[in-house]
Amino acid sequence: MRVGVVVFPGSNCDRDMYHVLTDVFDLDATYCWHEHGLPKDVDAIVLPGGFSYGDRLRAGAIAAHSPVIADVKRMAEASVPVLGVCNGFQILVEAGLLPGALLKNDSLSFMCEWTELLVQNNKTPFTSKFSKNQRIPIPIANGEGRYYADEDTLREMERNGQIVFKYGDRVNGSSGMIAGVCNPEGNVVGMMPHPERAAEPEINPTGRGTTSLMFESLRAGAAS
Amino acid sequence: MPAFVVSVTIENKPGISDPEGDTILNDLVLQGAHEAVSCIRTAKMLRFTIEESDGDSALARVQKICDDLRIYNPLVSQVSIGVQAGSN
Amino acid sequence: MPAFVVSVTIENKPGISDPEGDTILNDLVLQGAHEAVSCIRTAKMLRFTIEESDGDSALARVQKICDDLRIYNPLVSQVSIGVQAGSN
Amino acid sequence: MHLKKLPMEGPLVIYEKGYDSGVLDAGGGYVVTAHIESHNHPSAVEPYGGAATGVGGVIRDILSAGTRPIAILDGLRFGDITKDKHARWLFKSAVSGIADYGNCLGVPTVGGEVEFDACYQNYALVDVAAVGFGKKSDLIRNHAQKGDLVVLLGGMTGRDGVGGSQFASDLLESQDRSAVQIPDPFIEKLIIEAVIEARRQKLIHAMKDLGGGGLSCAISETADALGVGIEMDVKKVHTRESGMSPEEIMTSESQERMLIITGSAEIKRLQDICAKFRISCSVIGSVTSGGQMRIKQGQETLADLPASVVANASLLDLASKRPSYLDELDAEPPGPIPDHTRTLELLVASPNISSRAWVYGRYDHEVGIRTVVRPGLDASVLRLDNGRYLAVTIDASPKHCYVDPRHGAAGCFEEACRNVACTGARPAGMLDHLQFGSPEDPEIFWTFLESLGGLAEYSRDMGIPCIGGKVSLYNETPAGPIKPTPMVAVLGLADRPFVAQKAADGDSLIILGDTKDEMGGSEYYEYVHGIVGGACPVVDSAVSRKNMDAVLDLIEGRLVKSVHDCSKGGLAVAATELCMTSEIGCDVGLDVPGGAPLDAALFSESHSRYLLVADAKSLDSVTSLLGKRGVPFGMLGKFGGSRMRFADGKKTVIDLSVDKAQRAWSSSLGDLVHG
Ligand SMILES: Nc1ncnc2c1ncn2[C@@H]1O[C@H](COP(=O)(O)OP(=O)(O)O)[C@@H](O)[C@H]1O
Repeated sequence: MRVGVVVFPGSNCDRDMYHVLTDVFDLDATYCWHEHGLPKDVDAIVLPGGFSYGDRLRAGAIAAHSPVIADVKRMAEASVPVLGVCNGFQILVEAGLLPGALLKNDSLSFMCEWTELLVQNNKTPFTSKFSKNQRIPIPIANGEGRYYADEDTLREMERNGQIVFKYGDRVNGSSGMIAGVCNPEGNVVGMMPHPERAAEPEINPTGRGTTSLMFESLRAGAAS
Repeated sequence: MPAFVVSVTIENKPGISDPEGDTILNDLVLQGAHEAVSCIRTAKMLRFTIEESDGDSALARVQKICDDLRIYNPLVSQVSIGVQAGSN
Repeated sequence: MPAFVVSVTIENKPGISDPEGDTILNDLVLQGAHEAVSCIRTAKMLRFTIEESDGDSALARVQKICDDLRIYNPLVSQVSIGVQAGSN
Repeated sequence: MHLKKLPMEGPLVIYEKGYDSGVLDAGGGYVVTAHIESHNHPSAVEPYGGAATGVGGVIRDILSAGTRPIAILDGLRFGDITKDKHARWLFKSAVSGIADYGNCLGVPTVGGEVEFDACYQNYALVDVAAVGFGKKSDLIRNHAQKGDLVVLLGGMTGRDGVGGSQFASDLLESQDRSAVQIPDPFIEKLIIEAVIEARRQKLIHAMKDLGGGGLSCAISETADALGVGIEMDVKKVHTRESGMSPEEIMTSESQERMLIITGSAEIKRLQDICAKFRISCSVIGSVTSGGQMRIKQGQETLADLPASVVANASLLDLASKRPSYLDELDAEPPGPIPDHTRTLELLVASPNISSRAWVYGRYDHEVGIRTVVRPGLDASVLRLDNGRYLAVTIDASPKHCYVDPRHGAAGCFEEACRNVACTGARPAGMLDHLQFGSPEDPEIFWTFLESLGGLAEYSRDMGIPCIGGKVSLYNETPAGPIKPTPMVAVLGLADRPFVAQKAADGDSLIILGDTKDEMGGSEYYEYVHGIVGGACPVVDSAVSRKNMDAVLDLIEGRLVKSVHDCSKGGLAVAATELCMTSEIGCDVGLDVPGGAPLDAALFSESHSRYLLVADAKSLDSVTSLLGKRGVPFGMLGKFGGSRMRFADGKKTVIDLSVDKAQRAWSSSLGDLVHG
């Protein structure tokens, strides 16, 4: 399986994601600079975290207009799995590939800490190996991570199974404690926490490596 | 063509909370002494310097830029646009 | 006492750069072929709702709050304060 | 120069001409680079921008060696935040500045320290150390030959920072208002990626970041270090504002700029890289033979002088005299305290001891996925690509240095080494940053020389070379000079990471090292009693080495579950910290080696001490190893229950719920800031 890791000016988790995909999960990954089109042969796309364009205007707002986004949209429509992590999630939301908005955290500050997620939807290409309501330890690192959608949208998302992850605790004031969502089709997933930071025992202080099931889900999808 | 300064003020819609405004307010209220303040809302402002034939077209052009480029997120924000100054 | 809405606009002083405005101009607006725009400057706005006997005192009170609480750093930023609306 | 006193050589130290950062051989063909800088004067007036640009500058020093920055540490000092609103604003803004800059770059801020002291009233010390990592073969071997091109890369040159260098050495009253720098971490991030790509393509002959003194310093220092001349044209410099004079262009301290020397065969590829990242890249001049620095404006020559003249201004030999304040310090020890429980509670929640989570929670300390040991413990540990581990920490102890500059400085160096040793890493190199008031005052210059002497002696005794450093003088507040504040960063290497485990029911608490009645400059004296004076802790290098070796061997054999250093607040605070992080109580007997009386046993900050946690099955091995080494140690007690109890013989002197201590410890800094 070949995974395209999209790089924007200011992306800063691209190398971490690449390392985890290739060195830890033995997938074939390739960096894709935002000004070029995506290679035809990628089977999945990851938009990694960071501060594209320095988070200016709003996190993700400028990158959402990058040339690469047209390709991401096209491939998303063709059912290619797309994962946006942190800034990648913000970009997907700004580009209209996912519903809602990401606002400043309640605390008004950047927050870097470990938290726990509850898996709500285990039917996406990135969550198929989880069981429903499984608790997974994972870190967050963001300043604009408070997910927001209005009541009607939330109800509809709930109905469609578009809520993928909720926080186990009140972390940043997000609507319905939402940490990650997907499109109605389920192939485009966005999440604020960083799975690539929880995938190796050595840097995971909780001693529980269940978060790596995200990458194993992706790999299993490719094999089937 | 003359240049105009068009200001764009972006703020959260009334129903959407503004934790930053709340925090500044609560810090004030906690400091005591300023109970006369009942609410603080924050906004972001962008000032565009733009060349256009006249103020109205400058305004219309900036409005279009804001909509096209999603300078504000219509889901959560509202925007007010005004011509601040013109020159030639 | 009547309530007033006092708006405080904080922006970098003229000689001081504004990287956010530059990025919005260069990486968003100019990429979108809007060459009529020659400059974008950003500012932050706070809207205070405050009860005071009249507009002038509301304005003076808000100015004092901003100075006391270091809502802006006078070394870098300039501030303009105006009464936006009064009500009762 | 006085700084020559510091031993700069060692088996792992790699020296290259023209480097701003120190280089250590990390093994397996890899190197670690490190540097420390401060941005004190600007931070005192514009804490957000000052602190942020401080991060930017030191990151570019790491980059100029050709290594990728992998970690940031920050050392922060402000006035008394319990009383001083302005200090609170300075603190909050400086932390935001560092967070916004470092987080955006994607370089993790993995550690640091914070201290509040009235001597920094209306002032701030903002130190930033950065660490880089790369292949030895990728280090930039600074060289240049006639005809090479001189390129200015990065952000535009503006009027910001004009007059900055002078600003740094002036008193604050005469601040130059134009010396405000607006940080732009986004451009810095682009510079990092562009420079690393250019290095990968081998396009860089020599490189230097633009810091204090702007172009004029960077050009003269580069020419001087490489033994060449440089001719440049101010008209070729990309300016942000029109009408800048040549002087303004040459001295502008606009941030986020690098000077690169490349060849005419490589320039096109360098320009392509800069175009990709949309940063400006101007060829401003060329390398000439001979050592002249020639500044032109178009055809007209504005200056033509030997580069060495500009580059080598040195610290003069100034008069020094033992300060008279030393004779006026409080001499009387305090009387007995009625309530030790209350005192411990007070200390745990005090601004200088309480949890720093409010600070490091704002910093992305995990990006780069190297962080094996996170901030919150003694030192942070990063994994390296060669399979080894790097431990890093920074420390300063101005309260000790004030009462005794020599032993205070050596002590803070030893404390940093202890922090590193607690993670199982052996100290491999140090960086120092000497921060003092005006050196023209002979009394201050004396404290400078004493501190330097203390650092040099410990460095020599321990064989830990100084790989870099910096001097920051004229740190004066309206109320007078700051306390002597030498700061030390220590880097250690380990083959295996040691990640502390929580203490569990039945585990033993052991103290290693002698506790002495050395309360001068302690938090107990100053925070609890308001006493400034007394004898500060003294380091004995032989003891220091012996104790450290014992700890490293215990860790190597995995005989202990965790090791924590005893420092601020003494044994009482260190033991409480262990209990709080393990969420368990402990019964502690105060029969400590060294023969200190009760209050000192609890609160003395004697050096070379470690607390060890051992489970029942390794306890015998631990005590026998310690016995064999002949290091002093004491069995303090066992973990269990939910309370901290300290007993003096049969008498319980402290009885405190761990939960309660934990709540006070973890929330008090945030509460103070939000006032
Ligand atoms: N300004 C800061 N930035 C980042 N981390 C910090 C800062 N201040 C303290 N820390 C972290 O908090 C922990 C405790 O700090 P400190 O009390 O200074 O420890 P010690 O006494 O062991 O040196 C350390 O892990 C340190 O790295």
